Amino acid sequence: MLEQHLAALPILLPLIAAPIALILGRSSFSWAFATLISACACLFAWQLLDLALANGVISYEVGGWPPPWGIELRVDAANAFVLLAVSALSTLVLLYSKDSIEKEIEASKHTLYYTAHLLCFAGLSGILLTGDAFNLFVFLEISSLATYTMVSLASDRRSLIAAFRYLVMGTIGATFILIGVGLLYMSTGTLNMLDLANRIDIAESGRTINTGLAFIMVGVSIKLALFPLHMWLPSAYTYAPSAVTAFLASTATKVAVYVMIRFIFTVFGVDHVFGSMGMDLILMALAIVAIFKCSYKATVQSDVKTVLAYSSVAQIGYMILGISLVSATGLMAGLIHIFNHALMKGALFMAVGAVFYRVGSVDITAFRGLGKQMPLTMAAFTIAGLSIIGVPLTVGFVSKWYLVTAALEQNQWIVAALVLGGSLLAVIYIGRILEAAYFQERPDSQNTTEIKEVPWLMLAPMWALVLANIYFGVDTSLTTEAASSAAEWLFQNNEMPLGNQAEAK
Amino acid sequence: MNLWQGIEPSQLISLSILLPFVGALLVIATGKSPNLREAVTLITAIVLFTVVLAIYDYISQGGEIGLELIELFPGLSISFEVEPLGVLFALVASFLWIVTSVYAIGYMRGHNELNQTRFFCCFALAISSVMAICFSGNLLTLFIFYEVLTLSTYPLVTHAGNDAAKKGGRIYLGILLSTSIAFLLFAVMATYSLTGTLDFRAGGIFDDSHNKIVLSVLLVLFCYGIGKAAIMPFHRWLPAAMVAPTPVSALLHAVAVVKAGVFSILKVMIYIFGLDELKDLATTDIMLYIGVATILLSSCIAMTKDNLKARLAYSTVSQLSYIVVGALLASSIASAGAALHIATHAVGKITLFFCAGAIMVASHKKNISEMVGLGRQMPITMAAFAIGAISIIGLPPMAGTWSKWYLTIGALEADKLIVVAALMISSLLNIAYLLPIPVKAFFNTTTGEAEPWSWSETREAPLPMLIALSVTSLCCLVLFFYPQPLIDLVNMIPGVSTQGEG
Amino acid sequence: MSDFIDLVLLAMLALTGLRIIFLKDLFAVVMLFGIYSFLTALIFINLDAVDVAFTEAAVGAGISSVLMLGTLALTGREEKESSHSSILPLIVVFITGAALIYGTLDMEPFGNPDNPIHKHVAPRYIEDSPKEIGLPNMVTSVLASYRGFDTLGEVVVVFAALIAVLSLLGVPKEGQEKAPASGLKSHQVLRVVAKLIISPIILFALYVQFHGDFGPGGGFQAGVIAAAALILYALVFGLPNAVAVIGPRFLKFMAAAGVLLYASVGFFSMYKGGNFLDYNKLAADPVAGQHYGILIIELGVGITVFAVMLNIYYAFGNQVERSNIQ
Amino acid sequence: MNFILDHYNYWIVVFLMMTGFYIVITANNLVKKIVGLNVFQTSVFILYISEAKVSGGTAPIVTEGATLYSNPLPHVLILTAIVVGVAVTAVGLALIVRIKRAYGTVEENEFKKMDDAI
Repeated sequence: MLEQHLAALPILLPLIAAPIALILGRSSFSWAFATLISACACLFAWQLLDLALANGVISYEVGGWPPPWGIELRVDAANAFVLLAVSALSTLVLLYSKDSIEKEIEASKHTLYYTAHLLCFAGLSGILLTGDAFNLFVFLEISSLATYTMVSLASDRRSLIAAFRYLVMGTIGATFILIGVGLLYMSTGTLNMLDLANRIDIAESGRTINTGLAFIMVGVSIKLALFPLHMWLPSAYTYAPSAVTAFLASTATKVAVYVMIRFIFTVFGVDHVFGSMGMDLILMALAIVAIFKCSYKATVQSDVKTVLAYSSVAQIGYMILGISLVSATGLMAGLIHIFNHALMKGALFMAVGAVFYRVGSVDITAFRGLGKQMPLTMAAFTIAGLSIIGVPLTVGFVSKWYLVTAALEQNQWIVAALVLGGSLLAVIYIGRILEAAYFQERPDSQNTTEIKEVPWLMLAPMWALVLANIYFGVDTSLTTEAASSAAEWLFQNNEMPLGNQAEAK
Repeated sequence: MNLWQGIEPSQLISLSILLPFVGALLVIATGKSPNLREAVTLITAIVLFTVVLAIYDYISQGGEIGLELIELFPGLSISFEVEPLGVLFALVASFLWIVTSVYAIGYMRGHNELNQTRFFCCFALAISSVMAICFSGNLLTLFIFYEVLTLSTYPLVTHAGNDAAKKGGRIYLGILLSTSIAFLLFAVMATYSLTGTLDFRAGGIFDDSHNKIVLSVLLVLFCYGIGKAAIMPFHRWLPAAMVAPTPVSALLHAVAVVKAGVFSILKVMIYIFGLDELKDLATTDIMLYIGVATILLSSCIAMTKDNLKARLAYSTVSQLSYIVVGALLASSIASAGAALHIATHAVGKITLFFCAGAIMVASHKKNISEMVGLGRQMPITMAAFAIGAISIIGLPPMAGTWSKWYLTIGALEADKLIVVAALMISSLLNIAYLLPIPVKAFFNTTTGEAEPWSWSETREAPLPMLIALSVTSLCCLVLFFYPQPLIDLVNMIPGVSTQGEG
Repeated sequence: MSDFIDLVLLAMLALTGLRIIFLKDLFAVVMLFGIYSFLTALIFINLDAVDVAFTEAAVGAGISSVLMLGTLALTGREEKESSHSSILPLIVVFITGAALIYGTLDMEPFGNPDNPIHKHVAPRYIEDSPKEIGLPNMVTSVLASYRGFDTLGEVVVVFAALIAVLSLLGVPKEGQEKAPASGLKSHQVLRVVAKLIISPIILFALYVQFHGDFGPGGGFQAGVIAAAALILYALVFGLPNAVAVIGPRFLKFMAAAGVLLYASVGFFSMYKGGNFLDYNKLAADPVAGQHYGILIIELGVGITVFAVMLNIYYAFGNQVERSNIQ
Repeated sequence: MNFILDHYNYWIVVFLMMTGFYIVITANNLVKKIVGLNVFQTSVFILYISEAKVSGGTAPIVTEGATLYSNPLPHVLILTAIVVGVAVTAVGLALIVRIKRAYGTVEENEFKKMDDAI
């Protein structure tokens, strides 16, 4: 029975758990429940990935209606891979939240926080697994609404503005996607992504379809914070509660990147988007500007969360760059970076949240002398920071390796050089923080004895991610296998049959 | 070495890397009791040396050792392979680690340094990565441990924790990390995408089918990417790193770290480009002359420095370029000279640094101008200094003679008279900035000017330090009279020979 | 004729939209938006989309406007003069619009039955759904069965909105003392009319709920209408009185229960060996199974939507009352 | 001429959309921004419903004698989208209420000055 419904469970579990968590009411109950559910979903995601790697595609017809009439969940290596990262991060962040949230959110809202987290997780899983363009929009809105809620839960009033901006931008993005889907539907008569891919007829209604493509790309770009549409991200990440930032930074934008990959490769076809529309050049230019502009901005911020937020925008640039290289290796580099960046940023934001937990501020001055007072937290920050820089034996190096390989493969020597040049800026912005932590003395005014290590429930998930950073930096077989077979699937998906369409007719 | 006979040869490699690593962990574990901690350090160092000797034994009998660890990327693993050049470097590094450990114990105690556990731990980690660099079987492995070495020595450079140390550390990490990421990694990956392999192969992995211009660019990238070789203008980190405690400067910034740099360059030239291919590249000569310029310029800078460690640092920059030049001459004799210079310069320079540290501990003097007449009070130290200086200059009967000899022959053979001239001038400059120090210390007691300090309180440095510096200065002598094992080892490197091409 | 009506309505919409841009009085802006929604609903009717028209009228012109007015009561009704230039936005809008117009150039003629949109997926809904599902209202069939997963998502979106509003605004406390200013005590006529009208509205909601299978309507519209009845009650008799009838805590449970009711149908069909939300498996006869399934999930939708809409209104109303007291 | 007759509907809808979009990006008052968002979305709904129209058809409810029905699928999608729209509106308005309480204003340029904007 579980086997049969495996594709639906990662969506359904958190979806159903959300109202139950609300009913449970007590903060600790709903925390334990949410964590348990998320862990189960993670387990299922793992099995799904296994299954997808072994069998290729798993199609699940919701309501028993065959696609394109019903809604199809479609699992392949690509989305199972991202789903695994999302569900693992969700579980770890939930573990971490218990103490972190107690400090940052008032007690009466804890249950609402966990409910919102579950909703967000359900939405993200839905976006990943669905094979239906409109269904994707619905899940996008579920996750977005939950995200706005979580961002606004912080006690800092600026979080309200950040959430409102995010809401306006996010809704514009979603509406753009809605327009794009409408145009596609209009010229094909279907909403199923695979069916869309088969029925898109450029010769017949090219202008409508290209406009649809443009609107979807712009809408998704807002959601994934592609430069210059990233303006909502730094403030949202800075003012949201730490646990929320850790979750969003490592999952939400990644899922949006996946959506972009999905539309480019599955729906429109890489030949059309990159070949005849030339979008690879646009994406590449934007990605490179994002890498440098935002890395630079990260080096001049004083709030560490803002530093990391800008770094996120830059890192998204790397993912998009991978996609824009139009090769299986490039796509694979992008996918691997989705997974790896989740590990790094999750750990980094958790460490920053731990600092906030003890010190009450995340300004760079608050990090002074923490190397002594919070050695474990800062060690975690250091390792994850090195990973962002791309030091060997961390996941960051693996990502960078594949990205540069892909660029060289395409004879894009300058791009390869720029990728490596971008990591130099990472040296600066991570280095500044580390220097403050290890080589500057704590100002005397603050009572230094009070600052000690955070509770183990915050340290454990943080270190789990740090160890994952090292583990997947050394043993790359899982990530490489998943990402490369995912990339291959995406590149040759057109030959795949559409669900069980044949029997249905 | 009977000690390790029962062990599978390939395990010797992992043993040589793991030993210092385990040592580092043990140092942390025994951090509470200094005696135990230092005993652990010493024992680890000695055991490591025996392991390296066993490897040497095995290799000199013509055995081959290889070890494949983990497949990092499909078709690319972290792999190790023993070859003569690596053994040479490993021998030098592991032997000098023993000596330095003895020295460091005296120094750290005599100087009452803080955070000694962190010091010894990072030290052992650095040695671990040096061993891995020595035995690396491909460029990827080399690159990875090159970075690990940079990171593990960073806490050592900033050990003092004051502003100067932080500034020095920032320059150190900044230059080494940026050059390695921006140039070296790029060069490594470009090599991979061009040839599909990163293995070190006798005769190189590039051949005539590759675009010469691309290879020329790669050569420049490699030379500057390996920032540890301190070719101008990326040499600033080396003087900056002198803020570290003297044992660190001695072992790491005179031996392990900088030698890891030039070792990597030699390795790239011999096993990636291949000496034959190297001759045809347009940029070989350019880099060669930059190396020559580095030799001369940094010697000149050294003369202006009054701080003893700074002077030694610039001397190191200059001596490193000897090796780079040797490699870039692309002749088998010059390469042999370069390889030998790794060993001979190591013993010479470490002696000088030991002396500098001994002087600092004993008299708290850092500047050369204040060392006049010191020879009376610290005769052993200053005698050792003289021996080391002569070795660096390259005069018999000291070890440095051999390497300079082969380098010069190599330059002559390659018809690079400018290089020959530069080597000569540089030797003169060496004399000018090194010899006055012991000379003044011993003979120039009556300057007439009243000295604001008195030597009456100054005694020789603590015994461990004296032992250490005596041992290394002795080595300078011994290696002059018995260079044969090293020369044999060097001759085993494919394409490299002290006999010349014929 | 229908085309002409369409054109007129669209022109009126355009005028309304333009007026909104330039008006500074926010109260008028919100009113115009209500009109905009109503006109849209009319267009929907004219375009044969009765279900959508129903919903648009209830939501756009109803709930949305009420919430906006509630917000205005708290934030003031004048928009201040803005300083930033409007050239860049104009360019952005112009480019976007131009892209869309470009996209329309390849579109099939408006209303042509041979358009691809009517050819691929839709025919099955139109031809087979009466047999497969057994309901005359195809919109309900598609909504509740073929695309039942979307609708579950929709209910969850509503639920997520409740979570957001609760976490932002909180809800009025139950059993608190009646504030003297609340309600419209002086308007006796209104009170009498309201008393008369509220129960028919609830009856109508129930009708819409259960008649959705045959005519326009369904759980969503019913939920909104029922919520409107109680909102009217709260407006006339005061928020505390309404809270006393149905408390926010109970509504919270109701909202969650609605989602769970919906999902439980899906799980039951999984238990019966089908896929999630496969109503065919609910009963021996597939068509009967479809009937049961749709009935229950529509109920779930209705419950959640009612509870969420009313609770959101409570949250806003509570804010307004608090600021009035201050 | 025929081309215009066939497409004018879409063009007016595009105009409406852009009106809403313009309000969203230019409005200084947050409430007006939300109104703009709603106008924008509502216009998109009209686009969908226009797609579904079949000339001479009837509403997609089985009736005696009717053979042509308009396409029910866009109707379903828009039903969902309307609900999503009102959910977003409610959240946005709730945020505005809180912003008013925290800052005392809902004019974008005013609270921008109060905090250092990033």
